[in-house]
Amino acid sequence: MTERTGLFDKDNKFASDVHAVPSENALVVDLDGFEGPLDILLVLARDQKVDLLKISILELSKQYLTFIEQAQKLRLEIAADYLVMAAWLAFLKSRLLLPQDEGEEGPSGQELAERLAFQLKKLEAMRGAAEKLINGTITGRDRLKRGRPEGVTVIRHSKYECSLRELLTTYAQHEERKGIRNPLRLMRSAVFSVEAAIERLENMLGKLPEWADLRAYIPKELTDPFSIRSAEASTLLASLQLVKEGRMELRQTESFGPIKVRKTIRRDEE
Amino acid sequence: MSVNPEHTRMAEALLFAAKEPLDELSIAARLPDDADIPAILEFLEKNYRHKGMNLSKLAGKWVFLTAPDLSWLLQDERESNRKLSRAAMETLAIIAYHQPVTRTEMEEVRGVGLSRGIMDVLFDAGWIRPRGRRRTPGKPVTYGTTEDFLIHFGLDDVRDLPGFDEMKASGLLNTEPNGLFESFGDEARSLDPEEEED
Amino acid sequence: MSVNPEHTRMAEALLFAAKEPLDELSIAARLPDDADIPAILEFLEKNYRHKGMNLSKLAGKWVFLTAPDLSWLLQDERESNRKLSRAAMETLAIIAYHQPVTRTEMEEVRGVGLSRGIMDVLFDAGWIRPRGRRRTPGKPVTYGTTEDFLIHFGLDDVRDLPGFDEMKASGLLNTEPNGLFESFGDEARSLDPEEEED
Repeated sequence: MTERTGLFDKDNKFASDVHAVPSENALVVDLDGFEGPLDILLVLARDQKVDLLKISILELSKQYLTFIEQAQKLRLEIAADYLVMAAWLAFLKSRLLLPQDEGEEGPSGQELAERLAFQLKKLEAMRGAAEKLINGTITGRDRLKRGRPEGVTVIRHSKYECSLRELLTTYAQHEERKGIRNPLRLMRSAVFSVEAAIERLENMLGKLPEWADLRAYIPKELTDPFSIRSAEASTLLASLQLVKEGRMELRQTESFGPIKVRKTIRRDEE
Repeated sequence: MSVNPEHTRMAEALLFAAKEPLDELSIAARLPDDADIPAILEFLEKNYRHKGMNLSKLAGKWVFLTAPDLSWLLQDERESNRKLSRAAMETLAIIAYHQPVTRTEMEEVRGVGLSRGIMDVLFDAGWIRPRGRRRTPGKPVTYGTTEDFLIHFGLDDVRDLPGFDEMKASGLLNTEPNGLFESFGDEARSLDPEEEED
Repeated sequence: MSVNPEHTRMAEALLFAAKEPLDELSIAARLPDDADIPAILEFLEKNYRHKGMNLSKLAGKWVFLTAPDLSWLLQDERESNRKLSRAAMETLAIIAYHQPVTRTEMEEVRGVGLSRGIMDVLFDAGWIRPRGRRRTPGKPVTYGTTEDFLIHFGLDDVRDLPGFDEMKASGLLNTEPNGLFESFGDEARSLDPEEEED
């Protein structure tokens, strides 16, 4: 039961509708298809074929507990919340079966059973609603807009486009990138130091034997203009240092043209 | 019915040319000041009711759409479908019917924690939006549906959701905690969606 | 003229939804075999001759077009919507979350200088406004968001902007925790918006 079909195909049945309902003899227990204990309860409850508000919660509890037992026999991995539900239902069962103690606190077993039934009813209502929405009259599927509108746009209240989601994510990503509570750290990482640039050039130099644009040595992951500027400056300084040390050659054929670098080729290596 | 025929032609042309549904204000802004917009729209709606395309009101805005009974004819023109998982569709329904609704409330209806991808998919589709904050401790953000949601699902208003009034009347849309697992002591707390890591 | 009204509706819907002009053959291919295509098209052409849109024949193919005498109606709507640049979006978000906020503070938060153009764009969009002056040396101007901003983004109150943790919890952000960041929600709000109204 893992098949997921496109929900926008008409008359598509939801996954839950084809669950193998574990009756007495059905030993096929597959927890993967279920979305939590409430989902299983709803599938089991539908088996009683009455209004959910009139189902026997006692019967339902028994069925659920049997279901979990079977799953355990088959040594299926059972998530904790399924077991918690089992424990809770066992507790509810005992409350329903035993006469209520005088002075016992909290709602009675009957009340809890009603609440559970109502909860299931709520889930069922939403499930049905989702199905009705999908099988309703969908714009673009059942009712089409004009195929080639003249290209005239709606009168908008704003000339600029920006959705709330874009605004929120931009800010959050920016904040996260930066780390608002740690401005010193920000400055350290934003400025690409000459030392770091030398180290980077040294590591990469051997790998590029031919003339290569100095810009190729700038870390690719930098995105904000400030960091890129800083990296450009540091890398240039670092290259000058390496040239001075005789480890690198540098050339620029015209003013403001690209700066090319390569590893110094030693005579004895040639 | 006597609407100015020239005004009617203008509204017709506007609605026909627009890429998105138009609200009455936008139509009024283009038409002469004395144009009786509601009457024109009513006239056009009636006029096109039995044609190949109808004038429909979605999310409070007007748009010409092909008649639903002819959809079989137009399969080639359909827009490509967005495929939603059952969980996403169910979450969308919960948001639509319960809005404004908090994340915790959505989780209580489904009885499982919301995986992060779900809300993301719905946001990406442009169907949900943050609506504000609940005035309860922690001031959680509430969510609701967008205009695009209504347009896509062919609704004029949230109240037009299938079965909305009945569900509302029978209390199925209440978002108060069900208090179901409270009496069960500590163990039940692991059901608390808030405890799930994000 | 007696054309089958059901066939007429079909042709109408086809022509309306088509992404390209249609020739008679392609219309005939979709309609029932007994449909009298030329008669239907003649009927439709006449029917729409005085409406807001006309059925026209171009290069042997049929297409609905806005009536030429009404094209002026659509002219000045052709303004294309410009996408807000990332820098502008970021600046707008900072103003929204930190208002009232001075230029220097915005630059501090962004870690880069603000180019002139950015604020101009935001003013032009009608989303920001000067709010007053900070009571610090130099009395710098502070900025905040406008009512148009709230309307555009569908918010009731700037305080409804969700905090970072909340966005994360609802799956709005696909970011890995970096441990650096706690919550800007509180911080942003510690700059009390009422601090100094103009």
